[in-house]
Amino acid sequence: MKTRHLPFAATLVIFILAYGLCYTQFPAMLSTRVIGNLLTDNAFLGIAAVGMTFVIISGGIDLSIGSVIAFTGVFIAVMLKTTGLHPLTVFALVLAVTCLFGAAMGAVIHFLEMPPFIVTLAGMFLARGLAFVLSTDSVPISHEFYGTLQDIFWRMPGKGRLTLIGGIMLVTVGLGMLIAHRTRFGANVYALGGGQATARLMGVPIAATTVGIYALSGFLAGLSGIVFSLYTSAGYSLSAVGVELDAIAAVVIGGTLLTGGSGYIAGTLFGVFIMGLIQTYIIFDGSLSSWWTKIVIGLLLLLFILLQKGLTWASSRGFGPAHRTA
Amino acid sequence: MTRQTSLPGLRYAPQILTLLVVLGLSASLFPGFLNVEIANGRLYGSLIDILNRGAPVALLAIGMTLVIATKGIDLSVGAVMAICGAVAAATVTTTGSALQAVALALAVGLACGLWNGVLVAVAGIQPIIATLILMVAGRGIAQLITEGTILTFTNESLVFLGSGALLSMPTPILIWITAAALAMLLVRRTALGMLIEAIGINRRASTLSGVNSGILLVCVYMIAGLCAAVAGTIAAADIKGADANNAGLWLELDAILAVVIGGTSLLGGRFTLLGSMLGAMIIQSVNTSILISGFPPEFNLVIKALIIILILLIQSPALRARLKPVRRKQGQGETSILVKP
Amino acid sequence: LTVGFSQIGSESGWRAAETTLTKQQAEQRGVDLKFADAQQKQENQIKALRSFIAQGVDAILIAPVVATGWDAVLKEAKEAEIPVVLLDRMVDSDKDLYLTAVGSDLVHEGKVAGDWLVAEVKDKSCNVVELQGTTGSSPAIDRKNGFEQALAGHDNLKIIRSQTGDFTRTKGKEVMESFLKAEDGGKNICALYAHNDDMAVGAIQAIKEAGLQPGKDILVVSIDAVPDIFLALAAGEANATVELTPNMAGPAFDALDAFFKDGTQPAKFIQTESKLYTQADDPKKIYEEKKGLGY
Amino acid sequence: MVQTPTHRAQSLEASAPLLHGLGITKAFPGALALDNVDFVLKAGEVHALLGENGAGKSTLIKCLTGVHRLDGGSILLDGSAIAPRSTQDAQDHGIGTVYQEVNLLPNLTVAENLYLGRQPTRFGVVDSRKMNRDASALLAQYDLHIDVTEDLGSYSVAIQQIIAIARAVDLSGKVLILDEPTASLDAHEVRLLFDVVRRLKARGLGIVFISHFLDQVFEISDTITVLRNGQKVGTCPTEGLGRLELVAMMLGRELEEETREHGKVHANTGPVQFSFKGFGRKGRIEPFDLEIRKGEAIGIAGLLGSGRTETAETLFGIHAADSGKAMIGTTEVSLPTPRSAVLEGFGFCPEDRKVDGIIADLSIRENIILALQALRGWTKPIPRKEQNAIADKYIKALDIRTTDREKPIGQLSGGNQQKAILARWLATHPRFLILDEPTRGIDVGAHAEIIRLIEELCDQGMSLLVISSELEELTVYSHRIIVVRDRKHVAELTGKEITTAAVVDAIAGNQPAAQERAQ
Ligand SMILES: Nc1ncnc2c1ncn2[C@@H]1O[C@H](COP(=O)(O)OP(=O)(O)OP(=O)(O)O)[C@@H](O)[C@H]1O
Ligand SMILES: Nc1ncnc2c1ncn2[C@@H]1O[C@H](COP(=O)(O)OP(=O)(O)OP(=O)(O)O)[C@@H](O)[C@H]1O
Ligand SMILES: [Mg+2]
Ligand SMILES: [Mg+2]
Repeated sequence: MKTRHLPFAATLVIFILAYGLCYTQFPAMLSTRVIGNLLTDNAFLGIAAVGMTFVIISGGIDLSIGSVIAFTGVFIAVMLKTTGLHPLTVFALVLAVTCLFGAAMGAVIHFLEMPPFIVTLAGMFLARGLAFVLSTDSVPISHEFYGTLQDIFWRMPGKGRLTLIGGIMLVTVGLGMLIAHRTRFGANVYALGGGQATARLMGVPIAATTVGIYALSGFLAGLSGIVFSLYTSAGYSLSAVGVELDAIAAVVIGGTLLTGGSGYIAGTLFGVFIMGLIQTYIIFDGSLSSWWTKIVIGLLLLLFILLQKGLTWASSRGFGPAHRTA
Repeated sequence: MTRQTSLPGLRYAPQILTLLVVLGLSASLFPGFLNVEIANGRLYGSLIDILNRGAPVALLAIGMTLVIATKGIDLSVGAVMAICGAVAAATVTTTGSALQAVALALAVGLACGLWNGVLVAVAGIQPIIATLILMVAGRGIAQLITEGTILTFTNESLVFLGSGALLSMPTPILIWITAAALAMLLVRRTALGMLIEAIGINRRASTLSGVNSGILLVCVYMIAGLCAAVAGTIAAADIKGADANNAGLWLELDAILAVVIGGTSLLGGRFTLLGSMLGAMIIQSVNTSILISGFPPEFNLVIKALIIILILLIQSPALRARLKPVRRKQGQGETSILVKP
Repeated sequence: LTVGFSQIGSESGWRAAETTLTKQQAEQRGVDLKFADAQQKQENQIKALRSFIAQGVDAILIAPVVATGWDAVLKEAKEAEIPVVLLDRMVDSDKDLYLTAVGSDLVHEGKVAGDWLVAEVKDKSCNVVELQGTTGSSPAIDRKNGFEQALAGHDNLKIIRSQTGDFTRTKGKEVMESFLKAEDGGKNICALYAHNDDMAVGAIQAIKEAGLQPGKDILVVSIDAVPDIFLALAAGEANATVELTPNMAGPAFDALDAFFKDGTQPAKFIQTESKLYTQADDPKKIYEEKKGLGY
Repeated sequence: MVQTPTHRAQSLEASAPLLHGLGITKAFPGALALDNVDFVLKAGEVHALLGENGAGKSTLIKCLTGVHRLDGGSILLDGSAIAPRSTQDAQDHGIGTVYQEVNLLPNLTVAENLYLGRQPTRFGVVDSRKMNRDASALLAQYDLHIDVTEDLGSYSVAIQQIIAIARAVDLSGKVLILDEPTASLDAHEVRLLFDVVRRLKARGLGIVFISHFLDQVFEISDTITVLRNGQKVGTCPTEGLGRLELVAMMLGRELEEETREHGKVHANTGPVQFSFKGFGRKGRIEPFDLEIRKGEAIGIAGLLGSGRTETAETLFGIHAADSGKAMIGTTEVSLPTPRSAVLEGFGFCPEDRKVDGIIADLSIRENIILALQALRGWTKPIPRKEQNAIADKYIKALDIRTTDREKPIGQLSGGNQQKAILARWLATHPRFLILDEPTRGIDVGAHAEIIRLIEELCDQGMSLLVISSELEELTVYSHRIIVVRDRKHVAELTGKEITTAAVVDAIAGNQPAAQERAQ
């Protein structure tokens, strides 16, 4: 195994161990129901986190995704209510909008040399603000096409369901892996994260790549918003608050370095699963007060990150002479 | 990166200009905006409100500036505010001593900073994640102390910190200005400032030069914790109660914004506390102006976002370079090739 | 009996009291309560419901954070034959999908507050400022609507400023300060309507600091009836509050007990009383009663 | 324009230029880096670009390849004007470049580095198998057989340098530019590189070669252009040009010829000041014994990756020793961190100045006083006046070329950065100074100065440990040379034994040359 695979392997090992531990305490955790829930309930987070992985690998950050998810939901709901457009048309429209929104942020980041943290923070305010302007009330979606989509699922043995949105997440992760590891764009993303100045000297098209990365993240946030609206059949301007932080945590637990340049999309998937597992465990336990819930989530997060670091560190020592740490 | 040789006044020109524009805009929308008078033995007016309401963000921005200078970030300051407010309220209701309450709150703030600093400097966890942990758990801890309620208190001395006035100047204003002045003295009259900048730009090289970067990092996070503790105490004193759920909620973002608007780069290194204070005041002016403008609240965020974007555009060196082709020779575009890691 | 309870979060004292009371009620009845805090997020509530179903609880209580978006998961609960009881807020799903809803009518609360104000000022002209709840939240929308309904047709009452105070004391105080500045030092304001008591308490401080007398120079009416507002009522600094009882779980457990005993179908909406309290109601005593409830 | 010492310059203009820079001008804030420089590269020639540190060589390259925007002048390729706006642009024009300091991405695999932006694809998907095969084949031409699917960062600077060269060569259809490619290569690798360069030259490429090693310049180049202070001094054919004449062109003055005896005749017999017993760290360097006398200069020689840097890093507490003990005089000390070493009076100029040395955004002044300030502690700031005095003193003493001391150090040329780091340590007046490759990337003039400085420091009683790949230089100032091989200290040469040949033998492991240590 290569050193670069270590963080991912560590995440995988931790997930399996943690799941095993949960199982010994609550045998019901191993039902297909819980597995199906893990996929369905975290679908929107998983999709958004894939976009976040690209951004973070490139050395940036995107704080706007939670707001974009909310905006997407409200946009879809309002459009379906006020116009006679078919949901698919609206989906295409909203994806175009969020993709452009991301691209615009990328352009500002690159051409005006502004830090991504701040640009996407402004994007975060803007997207949620626009959602408010569209509608402060939560708008239900009652189009029958939504019912059709929601009824697509594969019933696993044991009553668990693999739903459409769970499937969309898995496909997104698959495509994300393909783009990250098997395209020139993907290589350029890693190059950017390895050092922008160097990447420039090596002839990487910095502008196009930066804009592309944030456009992709915007697109996936839009897709995540669509999935979220399928999940809740509504658009609500206050939904998905703080999803960006969950996504960042998932990406980091998945073994991607926030400094950029290294990470795996597949790791992010398991990072999302670990986040989902923490929540499921807390709910199964059911004895924690509101505040202990927060504290325990924080501590488990810390535990996973330390474990991840520890495992990576311990096994990298087994790999011959010290590697340069840049 | 502003050259140090340029005039200090010129250095803050973009920030001062922005502040004046925001204030001017509000004044034109609302004529009484600039009036300041004395009522009830204290200064009274929208400008005073800005200074007063801006206290928490200004205080947080002091610590945040130093943290950002080390190439870090502290997302937990909002939660630390809540914890320290809760500690102060709980102490004052049980012991009745404001002094004890404040002392304990500050100690807890330092402890929170220590925790963050150890995670960052010793455990080597990236700052954004290390402090995210306390951001999530901290509010829980605060609620644990208050048990989810708003812990109200009536102790006059403690309340004085939030809504009292000294020489007709509201106390929060005096506190944040004093804190900022002390911080500036601390970093610029000692070598702390330069060492912080050094580890922010190249921690490895600084360590190799004998700088005790680990301890320094921990200290910086502790300063951030201390500032958050002061802010938290003021916020609790202001409403005579510790609101664990909402005190300092999302204020970390405002503080970061203040630092960036003030001219400190998120990439670490050169920092300016004075700039951050101006940044905090700019943000508070925007907030106060929105409140006083009378727009429906659903537009608040859009307006704020647009103003922020505008401010950042005004301050973007790249844009300025692009707009002034004559001076492009001296543009900073290319320097990044050498300067960036 | 194992019951799952999905609470929105702990964003306010009122919410904490509701949690405390629910736990108390469960304990009294020997119910094993699985508590899940959603940290203000609908997605977490949906996750919690799904986990409850996977775990096979006997019944589910939920205080939904928002009205929309529950169809799918409620259907799942129905398929799994787990009765669901809604607490304190409604959902706009099909009524078949849940057993019953216990709560107050948010619009009605606003209306009670408005009616009181209308009666109080009689024919005098009165400029009202409004402190809204969190933008987009259903209490903010409904309480605003109800209040406006009560004011309709009374042209002497006018809402001149309305901003969000995010349901918090700090923001309530800050926004009130700006209202006072904007309206001639407050001389232009005759009454304040706050969507919850916390904002009212913050605003009262602002009014005092501006040198005015809350409760006299500016009338204060708000909603929730948390203990602290009774202190203000007692001090003559607030004028009226509309109670939203935090004991939603009592009626809910009653309904569940009846349902499990002999399949009695309860009414689809069990409305709690929206009682109006004023300075005349011995606020000191009520404060003492309410103090221990975990507000 | 400028006085050209040779008269044959004109005859060179005969054949049509391949790459022609006309009146290239580039200004940085506070410095005119290039002033109206003409540069002509012909097909099939190796054109050396020479000059002191900070003369503007790298800047000229960056101007020609689209990294910097020109402030004046124009560029012709094959007679038609081009205006490359990015490196990518230049690459598309067939100009491949190796920039000074390795500029590759440590987080990508070797193969990805080689083919970034031009990966072989099938149906839009990168064909990694083919890419890896191609990469292995490409590197085999340089006698480099490594796992191309490993991260580049896990290889040493030298290997990275070869990879960078391989990439640039593979990219260049018409022009190949090499900015100090040999700075971190040893003789064998230089040979391989020159073979490749000759092959490309035969194919009709134009090659620009920048180096401070004059021997290499004379060996490989056909034409030489010399820059000084951003101005072109002249262009002339290498043949017939005298070494002294060339140095004079570069420096603008004569460098007094110094004949030096090789090796110190007398081994240093001063009192032992530092002694390390069984000092080592698992996985980095085998335990070694080392005694250093007052005023002694110890040289460390070895091949790339042999463990020289590791020795230094262990001594300085960067990777603290896990065995053995360290004594200063007669007291035992522990060196767990660099700080503890600094407090004991150690100093360390690292090999990789970009990563380990400079604090790029801080001024030259701050960089120079940094270690001294750290030593004194943050509560005792050095007064600004004293800072200025210290900085000025060393800027003058080490001849750091800068317009003012407040300039960010990142804007200095590589060689001048090296001198500033040296100044940082001299300012602390260390008792024991470790220099890892102190002359890498330093021009001839400064090179001589640094050697003189090392000798001077010894005379003042400072103990030195110097790591250098330039054996010639090492033999000049070392009282003792320790040879490192495979992370082990294997041999030691003292006094008269020190000759370049002997060191080479010891490095290669030829027993008779020096008494192998019993291990
Ligand atoms: N980005 C920059 N900003 C400001 N000044 C710069 C910048 N890059 C280079 N300079 C200045 O331009 C001059 C030429 O530098 P350059 O790097 O071209 O020198 P060089 O000839 O390559 O030297 P060396 O042999 O040390 O590599 C120097 O004085 C340097 O300080
Ligand atoms: N051929 C190689 N293959 C793989 N890794 C290598 C190779 N050579 C060196 N390295 C790695 O590079 C790291 C740096 O070694 P380094 O080159 O600094 O050693 P050195 O003896 O100081 O030589 P130099 O100072 O000339 O570079 C070593 O830790 C080693 O792991
Ligand atoms: Mg150079
Ligand atoms: Mg080395």
